[in-house]
Amino acid sequence: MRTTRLRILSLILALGLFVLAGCSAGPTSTTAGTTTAKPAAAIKIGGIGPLTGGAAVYGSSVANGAKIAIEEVNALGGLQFELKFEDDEHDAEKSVNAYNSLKDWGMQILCGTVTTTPGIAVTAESFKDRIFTLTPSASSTSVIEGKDNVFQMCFTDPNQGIASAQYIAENKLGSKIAIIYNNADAYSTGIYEKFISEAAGKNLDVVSTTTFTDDTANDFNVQLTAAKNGGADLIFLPIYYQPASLILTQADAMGYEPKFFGVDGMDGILTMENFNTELAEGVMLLTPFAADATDARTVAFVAKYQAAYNELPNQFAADGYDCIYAIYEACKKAGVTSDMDAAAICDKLIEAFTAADFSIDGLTGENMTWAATGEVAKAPKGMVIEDGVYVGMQSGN
Amino acid sequence: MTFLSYLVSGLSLGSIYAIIALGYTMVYGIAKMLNFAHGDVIMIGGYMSFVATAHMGWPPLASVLLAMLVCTVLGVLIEQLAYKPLRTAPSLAVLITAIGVSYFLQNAALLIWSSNPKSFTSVVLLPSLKLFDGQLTISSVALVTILACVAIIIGLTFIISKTKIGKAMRAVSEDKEAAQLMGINVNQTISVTFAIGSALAAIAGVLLCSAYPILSPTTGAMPGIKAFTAAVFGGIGSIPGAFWGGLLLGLIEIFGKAYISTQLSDAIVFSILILVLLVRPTGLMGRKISEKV
Amino acid sequence: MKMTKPGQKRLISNAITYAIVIVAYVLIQILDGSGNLTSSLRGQLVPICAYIVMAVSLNLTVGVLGELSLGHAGFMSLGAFSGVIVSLGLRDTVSAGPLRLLAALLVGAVIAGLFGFIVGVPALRLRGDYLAIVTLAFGEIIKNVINTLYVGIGPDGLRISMSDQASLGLGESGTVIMRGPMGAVGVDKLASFGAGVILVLITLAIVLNLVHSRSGRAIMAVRDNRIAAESVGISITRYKLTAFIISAALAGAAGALYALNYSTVVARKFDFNTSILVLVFVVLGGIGNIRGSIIAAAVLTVLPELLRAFNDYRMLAYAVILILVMLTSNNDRLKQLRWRIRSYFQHSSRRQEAEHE
Amino acid sequence: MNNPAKMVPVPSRAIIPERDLGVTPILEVSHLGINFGGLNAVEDFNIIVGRTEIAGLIGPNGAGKTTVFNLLTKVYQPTRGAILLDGKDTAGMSTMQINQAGIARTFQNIRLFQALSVEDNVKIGLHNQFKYSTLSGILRLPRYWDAERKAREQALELLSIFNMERMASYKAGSLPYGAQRRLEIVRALATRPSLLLLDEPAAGMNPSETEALMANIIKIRDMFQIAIMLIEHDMRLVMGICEGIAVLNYGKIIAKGTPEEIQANPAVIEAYLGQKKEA
Repeated sequence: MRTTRLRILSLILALGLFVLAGCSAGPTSTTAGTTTAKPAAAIKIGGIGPLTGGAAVYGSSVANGAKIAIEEVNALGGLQFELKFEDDEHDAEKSVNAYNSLKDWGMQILCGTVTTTPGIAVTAESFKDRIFTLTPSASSTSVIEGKDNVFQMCFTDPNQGIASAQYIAENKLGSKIAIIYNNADAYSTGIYEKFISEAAGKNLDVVSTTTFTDDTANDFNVQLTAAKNGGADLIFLPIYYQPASLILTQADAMGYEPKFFGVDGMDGILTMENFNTELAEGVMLLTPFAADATDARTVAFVAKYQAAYNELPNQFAADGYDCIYAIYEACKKAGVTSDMDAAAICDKLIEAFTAADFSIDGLTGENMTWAATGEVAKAPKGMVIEDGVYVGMQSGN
Repeated sequence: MTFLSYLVSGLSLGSIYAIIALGYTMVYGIAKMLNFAHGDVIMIGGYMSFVATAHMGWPPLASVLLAMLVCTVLGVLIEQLAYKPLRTAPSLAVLITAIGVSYFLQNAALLIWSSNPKSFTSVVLLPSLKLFDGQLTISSVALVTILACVAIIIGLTFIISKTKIGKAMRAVSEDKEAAQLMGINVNQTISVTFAIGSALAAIAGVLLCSAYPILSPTTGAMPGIKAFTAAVFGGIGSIPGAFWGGLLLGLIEIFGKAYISTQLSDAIVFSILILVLLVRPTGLMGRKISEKV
Repeated sequence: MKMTKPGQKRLISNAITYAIVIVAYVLIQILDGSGNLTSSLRGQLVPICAYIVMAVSLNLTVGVLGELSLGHAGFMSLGAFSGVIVSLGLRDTVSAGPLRLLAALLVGAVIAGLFGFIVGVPALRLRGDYLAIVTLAFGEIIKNVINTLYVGIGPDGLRISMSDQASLGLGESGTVIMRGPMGAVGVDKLASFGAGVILVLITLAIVLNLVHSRSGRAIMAVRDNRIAAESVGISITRYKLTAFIISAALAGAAGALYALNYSTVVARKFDFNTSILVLVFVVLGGIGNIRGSIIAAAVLTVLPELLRAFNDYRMLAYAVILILVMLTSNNDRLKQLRWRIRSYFQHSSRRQEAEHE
Repeated sequence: MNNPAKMVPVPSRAIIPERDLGVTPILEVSHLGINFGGLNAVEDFNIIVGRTEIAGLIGPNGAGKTTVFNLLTKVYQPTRGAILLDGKDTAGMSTMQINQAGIARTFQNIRLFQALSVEDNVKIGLHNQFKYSTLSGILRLPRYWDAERKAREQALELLSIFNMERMASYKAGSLPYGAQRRLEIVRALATRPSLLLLDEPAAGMNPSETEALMANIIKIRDMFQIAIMLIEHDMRLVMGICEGIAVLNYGKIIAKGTPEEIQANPAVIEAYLGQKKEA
């Protein structure tokens, strides 16, 4: 019995190797969905993010956004790109595996990873291998720290924390503040830590700090009651929109109506299928992207995205889209061609990204520029939800 | 007042755990297997109800019935295809198969409904109950959940103790071979158990998503593990055990968060679980296993 | 007809197990040397070694001791984080990488072994699924607690906090090692395939030698018949604990090896799913079958990577394969068929043997 | 059975073989009792067993014979009474300590280590005879080799009592029923007991196997100079080899004596006949 099982396992292995060999033997590995292939002389861009598991929504969004950008760029007829997007299940090990398998494929530029922890692991490799890396949404500073070839499209977590505290203080949005964050999530904790230290300096009165984890993200009665009993008139939610939607629902059921202030992870709440947007009425957030913005670029992107995927894009999709354009512009500027090797492209792109005159206008910001550290400079937009749509907030400064 | 509000939250969360745990414990009692795919059947139930209300415009109650129907069929199908061929295999082999089924359901849901979370419309449309001049607000979903749980446990107890199929289930759970000799159709009894368990999973799914209205392919995973914990806590195989285990787990979780720490809430829940098991090694209501020497 | 002594048979069987590992190592070195090794496979070598150690050590609990554990990843986590702390703590004093790796593995094993003892104590009172749930609970507690831990090294030694990074009070000179949910960042990649293979071989030696020794027999006696074991003067307590501690310590070493292969490690990695993954290795490889654990761990770690060609259907395919393997390998009719074929071939030799009796 | 031992009376209305006089009896049990939820499974059980005696414990089904064995080996902790082993009180000891103190047993429903080889089963019995630490085992220190070699020799020697050394490499679970019973005896002997308890050693054996078993039980007693106490329904075996016999019914001793005395005892006959009627 045991031996048979082992025999079956070996058979699977052999079959798998056969399939793999068959695929890589083909002229271009145009294997369905996640590969957007173009005829020869395309620059190979690898993408990594979670496509399965609990964080799949972020990876899929980035992949979808990036694919739209690739099609647009290729249609321009100039530089040609080929994108292969691999799943990492939001796990560092799988992410490095995905990275290596992309290397085998011949990746020249990396657009990834989508999430932070895998990002830290993968950028350590891409730094060593000299493959230029632009991450759409891995927002921790550890992703870029000490790696000259790694750049971010999103704000760093500390920046968001500081900006949120400043914004709340300067606009006098609340006097007593409660915070609910995810203490099992790097993104959420990262923002929280900076927020709380900045809040102290700004004399914001934090009356309650409570947490949850992905495993306990169901009942928020305790957290909301703590905020309510502390007399909080504003709840800061440095979390993603899924738990936020639960918090809004439960606060509503409790009859508790403080102001809610979110960060970019909150984006997506309005477009969540079947969500009662009335619950989000008055919610404020700092986000670089709004799916119902009326500028031509956003409108066009949203239309294409909806047509292709039958869903409204969120911030992650926009990040993925912008990443491809940023890479495209930088390649054009630096004169990158598909016959260069990854290391050469890397040097050229670093130079292009950090050049003083390099700036990108994208879905997630106008005039985005990059510091040598890899950090992006763009202005967060303060938004407030009114009648189910984002409205730009009047900034105090 | 806050205490009462926590109590209601705890009971409501606990009731959901209890309903899921009942499914675990019934299947365990009869088939002696841990059906780790149970949590994912819950998720499928949630999606069915969601599709019926949000996409097809069905009334909430009809959507619950649809969810129950689909889950029942699914449960029996899983049992027939994946578990029945392993009736004589070691229990760990069945456990691993159940895990395979769990992966399968999650990833199938991912392909069908995408990874984008859906916001679930509660099937309970009544307004919240306000007591003590509005100092205590009890959501109607919480009330319905608690009532449903009580109704289910009463109904199940009735089925198990009074009906023919209930007697067959008890007989099979005691001794499969003897039951077979007494003319009980063991396979059919196991199928019925799976059907009931899966129908319960559908109800649990709808209630879970109504109380915490968000739905994604991994929705069932964590409640599944928690409910499994609750079932063992109460004494696996014992129906009142699953009920009390579920309720207590919900209460401990909420009170632990409220009065000890929100950061360490899982650590608290599981530490209490270990302590209780040290005092009662076969759970709250589990039968003592004594070996005949 | 001369009968092979059981000792000889065992020796051959063990030799094959070691040989598989060594041959695999040599083969991969040759492939690598000739430039035929894909990056994908090269990247997986160290985690494969770590998972093999995990599977073999879990097999000690599940197969040899006969207790179901659903929290083996918890020990891996303990080993991973204590290993990382040691390797970063020694960064300034010990320059040799292999030495730091060795220290990390040892400390990881000791810490995890200590917790193996702690988990082993309830195991003395609990059986079956009740013990399984305690191990599951243990894994979840470890995950939860490590997620709230902040550890740093200052000039005066290790500092630990459970609130945030700032409260470590490290100032300029200190380094933060663990940052709550962000886990450990900036880990040095000290692990190598060679080190991994050595750890696998050591693990094999420990487990195989243990199984074929007095203590191993006592552990198996406890598994097969607790009352009979007691009746021949075997201490159940002692041998259950021995098995738990050794199993946990090996998992700790595997965790340290794993963690030092990536620049970051988080507590979330070592959750229930990872425990289950390792359990799948053990069951598919055959409960109690050490060689099977090795092969299953290697194949099932590589399998999802091979399935990348299936794109969106990758994990679905993985699930289907898992179910099918379990169904076919446990199918009664297939088993009978196999048995008949085998007995047909062995018939003649059996008869000869019988005549000699 | 060839030359029946002369049995002499000792205090507490018991008898032991004359040759065992002058030394402390191996087992002295007084007022032993246990109740399970109000039911007195064994009550006021008294017995004395001589150092080299072969004693029998008989009685109808459900009389509490196996319970007595379980009490002696502390599988159950007695509610009342004292058990002196070699003159020393065994109160508070565990099953494991009882074995180390000198009592070994077999089981009515065979409890072998099914998945292990015959040799390993015996070696497990030798657990406390050839000791070395877990670490020496893992590191294969000289102590390991030395002890393992001795253990193997000893195991084969013990197996040879029943001519089973050829089966050393077989899986215990694959042995025929009779051989499994014999292996259990060998495993128990391996722990070097001074008192061996055999629970229905002849169950399931055919007459010729039983015959051989009888000879072997005597052989074992003579070889190791130990006391043997056995539970058995096969009266030919009991009457053939037991020197002193105690009869148990409803948890109480109803008769004690030599085989001849027991055979003539009306209470015993009634207990058995009564039981036959019920059946």
